[in-house]
Amino acid sequence: MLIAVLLLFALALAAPLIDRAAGRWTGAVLALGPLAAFLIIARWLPDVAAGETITQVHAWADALDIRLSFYLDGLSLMFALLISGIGTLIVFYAGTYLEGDPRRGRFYAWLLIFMASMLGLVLADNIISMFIFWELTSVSSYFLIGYDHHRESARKSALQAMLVTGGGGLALLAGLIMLGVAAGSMEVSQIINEGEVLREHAWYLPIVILVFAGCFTKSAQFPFHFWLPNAMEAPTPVSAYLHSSTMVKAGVYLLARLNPALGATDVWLYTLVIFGGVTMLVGAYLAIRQVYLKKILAYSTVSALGVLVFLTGLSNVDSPEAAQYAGKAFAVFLLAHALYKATLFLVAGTITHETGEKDVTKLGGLRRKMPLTALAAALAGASMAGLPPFFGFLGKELLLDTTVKNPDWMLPLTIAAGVAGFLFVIVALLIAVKPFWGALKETAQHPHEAPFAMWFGPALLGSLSLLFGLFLNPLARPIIEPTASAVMGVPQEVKLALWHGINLPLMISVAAVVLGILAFLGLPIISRILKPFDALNRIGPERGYYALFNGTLKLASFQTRLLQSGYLRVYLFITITMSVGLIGWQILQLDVLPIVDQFREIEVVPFVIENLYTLIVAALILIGTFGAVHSRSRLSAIASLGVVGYGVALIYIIHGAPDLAITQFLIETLTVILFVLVFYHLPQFPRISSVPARVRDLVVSVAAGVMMTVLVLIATNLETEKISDYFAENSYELGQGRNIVNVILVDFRSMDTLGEIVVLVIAAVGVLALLKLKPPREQERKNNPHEADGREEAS
Amino acid sequence: MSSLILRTAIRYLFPIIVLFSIFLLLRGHDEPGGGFIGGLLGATAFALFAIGYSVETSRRMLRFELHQLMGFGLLMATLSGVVGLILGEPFLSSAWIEIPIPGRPEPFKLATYLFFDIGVYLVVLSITLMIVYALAEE
Amino acid sequence: MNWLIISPILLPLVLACIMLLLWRHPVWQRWTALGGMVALVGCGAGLFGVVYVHGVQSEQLAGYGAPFGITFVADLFSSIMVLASAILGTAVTVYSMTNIENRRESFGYYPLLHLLLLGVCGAFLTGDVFNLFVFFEIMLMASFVLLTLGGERGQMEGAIKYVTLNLISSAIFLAAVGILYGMTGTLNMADLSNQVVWIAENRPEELPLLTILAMMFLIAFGVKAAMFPLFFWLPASYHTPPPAVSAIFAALLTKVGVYSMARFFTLIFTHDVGTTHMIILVLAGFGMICGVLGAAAQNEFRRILAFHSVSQIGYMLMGIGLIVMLAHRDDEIAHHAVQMGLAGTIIFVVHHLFVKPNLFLVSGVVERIGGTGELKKLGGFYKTEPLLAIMFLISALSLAGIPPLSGFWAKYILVLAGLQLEQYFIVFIALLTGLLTLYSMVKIWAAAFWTDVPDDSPVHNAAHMAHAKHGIRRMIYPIAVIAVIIVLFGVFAGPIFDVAMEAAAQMLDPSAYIEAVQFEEFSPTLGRGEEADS
Amino acid sequence: MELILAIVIGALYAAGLYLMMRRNLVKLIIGLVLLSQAANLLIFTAAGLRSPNAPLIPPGEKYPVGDFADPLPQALILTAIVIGFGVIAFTLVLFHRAYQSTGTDDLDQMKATDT
Repeated sequence: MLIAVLLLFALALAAPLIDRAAGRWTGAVLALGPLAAFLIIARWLPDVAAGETITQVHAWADALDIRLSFYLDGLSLMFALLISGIGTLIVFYAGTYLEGDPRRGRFYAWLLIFMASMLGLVLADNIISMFIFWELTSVSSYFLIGYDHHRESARKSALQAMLVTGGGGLALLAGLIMLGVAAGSMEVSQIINEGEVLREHAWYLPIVILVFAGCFTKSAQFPFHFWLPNAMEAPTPVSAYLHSSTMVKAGVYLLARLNPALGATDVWLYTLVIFGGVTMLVGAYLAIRQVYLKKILAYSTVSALGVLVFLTGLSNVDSPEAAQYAGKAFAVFLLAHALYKATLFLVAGTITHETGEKDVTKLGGLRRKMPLTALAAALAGASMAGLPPFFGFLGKELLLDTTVKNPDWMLPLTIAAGVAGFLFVIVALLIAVKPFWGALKETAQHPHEAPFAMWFGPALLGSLSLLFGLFLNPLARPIIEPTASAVMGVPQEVKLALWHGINLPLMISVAAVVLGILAFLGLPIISRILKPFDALNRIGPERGYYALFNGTLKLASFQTRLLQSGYLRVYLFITITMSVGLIGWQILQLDVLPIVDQFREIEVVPFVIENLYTLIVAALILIGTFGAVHSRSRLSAIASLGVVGYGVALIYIIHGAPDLAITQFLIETLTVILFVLVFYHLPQFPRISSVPARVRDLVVSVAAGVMMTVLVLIATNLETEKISDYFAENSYELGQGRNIVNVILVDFRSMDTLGEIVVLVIAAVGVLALLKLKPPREQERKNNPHEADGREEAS
Repeated sequence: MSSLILRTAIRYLFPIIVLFSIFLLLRGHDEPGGGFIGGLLGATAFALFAIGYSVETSRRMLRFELHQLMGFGLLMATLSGVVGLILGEPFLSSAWIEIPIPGRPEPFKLATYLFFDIGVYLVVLSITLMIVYALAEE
Repeated sequence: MNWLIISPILLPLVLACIMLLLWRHPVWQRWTALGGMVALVGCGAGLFGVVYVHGVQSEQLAGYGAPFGITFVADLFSSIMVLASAILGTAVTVYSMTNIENRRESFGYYPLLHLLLLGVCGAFLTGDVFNLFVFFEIMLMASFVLLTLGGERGQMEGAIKYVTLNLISSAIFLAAVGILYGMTGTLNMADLSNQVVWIAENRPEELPLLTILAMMFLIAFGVKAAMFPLFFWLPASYHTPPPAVSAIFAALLTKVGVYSMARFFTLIFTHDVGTTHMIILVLAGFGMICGVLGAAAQNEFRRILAFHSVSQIGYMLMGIGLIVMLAHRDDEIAHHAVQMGLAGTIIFVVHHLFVKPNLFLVSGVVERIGGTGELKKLGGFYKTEPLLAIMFLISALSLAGIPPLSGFWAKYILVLAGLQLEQYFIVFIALLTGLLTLYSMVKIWAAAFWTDVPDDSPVHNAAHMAHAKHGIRRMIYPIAVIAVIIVLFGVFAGPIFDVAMEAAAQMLDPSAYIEAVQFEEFSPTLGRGEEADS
Repeated sequence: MELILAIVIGALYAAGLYLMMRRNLVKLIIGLVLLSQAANLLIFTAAGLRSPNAPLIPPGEKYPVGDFADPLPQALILTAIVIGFGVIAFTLVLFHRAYQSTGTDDLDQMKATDT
């Protein structure tokens, strides 16, 4: 299975080159890739139909429990076949659809990356590799949706899809990790047997919520459904692919996949039934409120996803019969929907491609111009509307069977399913009948029958809708049965039949079809009645998305203006406050009384006499410091600085550090000279800080000063053995010198000195560069002050 | 501005300061002093020339380009450490040759740390002058 | 061994000297610099290989034993950092040949680049606290000069903030070293580690003093690492120098801070993880969210990238902060998860060391062709420079943590460790930050790559394009090489994780580090013993 | 004795930090210089003031005689002073150039590179 996935990835990388080489045959050539993948997967169909599962493991990051392992059972087989099968037709179709577009090569690259990721997603056994593919589908769909990236709406929709599904994806990541940790394995094939453990685990609820967050966003469940219709900015082949069998079904896939492990609890059941049910109805309602072909299909997709989630939930009901029906219905509806939805999207694409018109109300009578397309549409439409003997009929029957057989909540659920069925009929008529029947309407382009590549796919898929319905047991059962088994977690025996006798579901079906046709005929009137309710959209979830989006941006710029204000003094204030806070907090944890006590014993007069020199020098330094702070003239501030520096040098002399003292004297002198040289022509200090600012800064700096004083006292108060005796003892013998400080500098710790002169070298290079290397503009202005003035521009 | 007296004084002071700076450099290992202090003092001598005459004169007095002097000094300090490496000791290990001086009981030790300190001296001398010259020309 | 462990500092130092001697020949400096960087990669690889095979290595500079002489220690983390820095340095050197104009080249750009590497590698390898200070200063000074080289007004303004805040941090660092010496009487890191254990056993009443020291080092390294709320210098300055310089800064400067923090808070300050590491964890969380929001508020290519770093530093610190759980749990799972968290930090540091600079390098190409970094005035690069677009995408998506690129693994490991340690809040923030990161990367993509070329763009000017395209290959190739590294990082995530786990194990159990250091027995006699003998 | 120096160090830190938080470039750098003086003095004091005698070995001896000051902090401070000098020299010139290119010494006017 790895080969199938890697093949598609490799093909994606080669696609731009193949596009250049193969010209108009690109679609056909590239379609061989997914076709090969289809065949590779289909090879296992007999085994899976016989109830086996296949596992393959390839090493990746085993220490992290991440493997490229694959797991093939009914569910993954079904999805893999749809992905590669429909993928083949889409690739073929797109070659013609995008004929002459210079971006086609890149388009194929993204499409094939998407296809490979999708295939990897459904085949993966390891949940983290599954997540990796999951994220790749989000990313590659961003580029597919944003194909027409010169349009702002396309960019916006792509971003929206990515943020919504990406956000859910991150929740899912946390959920999957917790799932893996809780189940003790990262492999789906193990996890599905750990249902007992998981349901008892303390993390069960968080896991379920996080998985829901991931799946509902990906599968466009209400209230996250809004990104899906917006994603119709994509070229039609992409829409057909993403929304019939792939991207949006990923969430459904994962829910079904984890159904045996996480299901059978109230929270699982009710959440899925409620969200699925609401989505089913909201989607279908919104679908009939649209006029653009692809928007109608998009909302009907939302609705269909709702149905699938609804059925996943119902497969956990107490009534075993209803649960079994739900599993079967899930499998059948999944397949039926994929077939008819892909067809209808492609038909919609063909219509728009040929006529240049997207608005369904402005289309009509195309059946004569495009008979094959019309036929494909009719087949798929019939399946969608649920007419016998089409496969879609079975899907709808089983859905109704499930709700009818389930004793709890029978009435509301059945009504919901029935209403959804009724709305589906309208949608099917809108897409499959409205553009083709009635009088031919004038359109921007003169329509012709589509080229072979563009009618072949829809026609094939449409026919399959019929064939599967006609040959239920030989054709559909081998795949439906294992799929239902995988969803239920236990092997199922599935018998499929169109005719169940005259029962409630059938009657509801018939009613839905009849009412649907009537409503379709009266649609203009109904639309007028429903129009006022469109205002509700304004308070819909999409508004929430934008509110959140813009709110985040506002918050971002607010906090950034607050923190990164541009005022250095604020930065310093925060930094110093932070330091005083953290260090001071720890000091306050200490018992500093012993230190204070020690100083209480000091007698003033002997102390002063003993430390007279130090005291005098200290006073000198303090005066200098005060002068530096308080002085209003630059020169006296610099002089005060000199006083401080010389004072420090005196301290070094008093305390036995002649080398330090000499160095300090020299450096201080040099520093003062540099100060005078550099700041000679600056203005006087104005007092520009406000009084509160000064008081605030003073408080913080004094606190910092006190803190440092305490720290020094603490450090000097400790009795510690120091390493320095070593230097004294070995200075002459090992270091050959009698000045121990110098021996440390050039021998014991010569690396420090080497580093020190490197700093000096860099500083000198820096000074030179600063003074000699000025931006060309400034240099020019300096050379000819008059000419350059006018040319100065803001950089 | 630069009077004749100043210039004359500088002419006489210059060799004295330079010699004294080298003296400080060499005795640094045993008494207060060393490459850094010596280098600063050496730079003062040349800086005086820049004040009394001009930066150009001072540069000419130096004969070497400052970058090269700086690079050479740093290289010298570094290579004095490499000697240890070549002898199979760790980087910066000191090594020396003893040169017997007739008439003195102790031989003169030509040690790597001397070259290290000379390197420091050259670097300090050149970077100080580089900064001073650049500012003076500004 | 003598040569190998010292080579990452010796090589740049000697080459910098040679380049100073070649001051008037910038073109020769170029090739010297490139040769030096390539050789440095070789040294780094050799060092990594030796450490990987034979374990932690050390060297006592000047031949004096620890704790008296200066120790150089290479463990897995430090040798990985040296190797990664050297690879990036090589890429940036090639890129600089086109990106750095002649006027900058002739004022010592290449020697400065090497001296920056010298400071960085020295900081990775030294095992002495004061020596670390010295290497920090070398790195800082080199970065000051590289930041201001060229003298543009923006550079000056950014540099004032950068210099001032970093000097504050240096002053705190120096004070911390002074107090550390006063309290413990030693400067050697391995010796300090022993001392902390000794104090905990014999004089537990002095442990709070160590916590105070830990806070001082936390602040000092926090500023260098651009930890929340000490990061202001970074967004103010990173976008002002030429992109090559931005790139090398983004790669190395903050990493040294993070590295030092990781080193100190695993080797030395482990006496009260409940306090110290909790603070790190909280600040990491704030950093993540503030940084990414800051990036979302920016509208210029490099400003977005710069602000982003703050949030990624948060991720790196998260792995260190997770050690806090050792104060509450002592089971095997917790120990394994803590190790994994630290491995996550290591992987994140290395990942970021390639990805962020690569984005800066892309921004340089975009600015060169588009004439500006402002997103509003850019466009059309997807169409005109598809290869550049792909390389941007690889880096940007990796930064946003999209699998299977490097960033995903770093994030995944941290999230996994965080969940196992039941630190849900920080995990939530980490994931949310990932989404916002994705947003701001996509924002750059949509504006600079997807939109049409604006009408007033200099792209329409043939003369400008001829100039911009001249030598642009030397800018593209390094980007491509790093992009390949990022992809390979994802492909070989397994082995990389194994190495990172081993590196984390070395850090969490410092005995290997301490054993590698060659201590010297010494009991002070000051010649009195000899006198007594005679 | 340590008490006196500890107070001096505290005062230097306080003054340095206060000056840095002003709006004026020159004050900023004066503050920086005070800060580095304070840090040097802090190392000197925190290491302990053992003796007023310099750590020198008298000629003819192999070890220092009697009490002597701790040589290691002196070596560290020497390195720190020199590094500090390099940094201050560079910073001075940087501020000078910043003044030239912005035309003001008011730090509040230099916020173009932030948000």
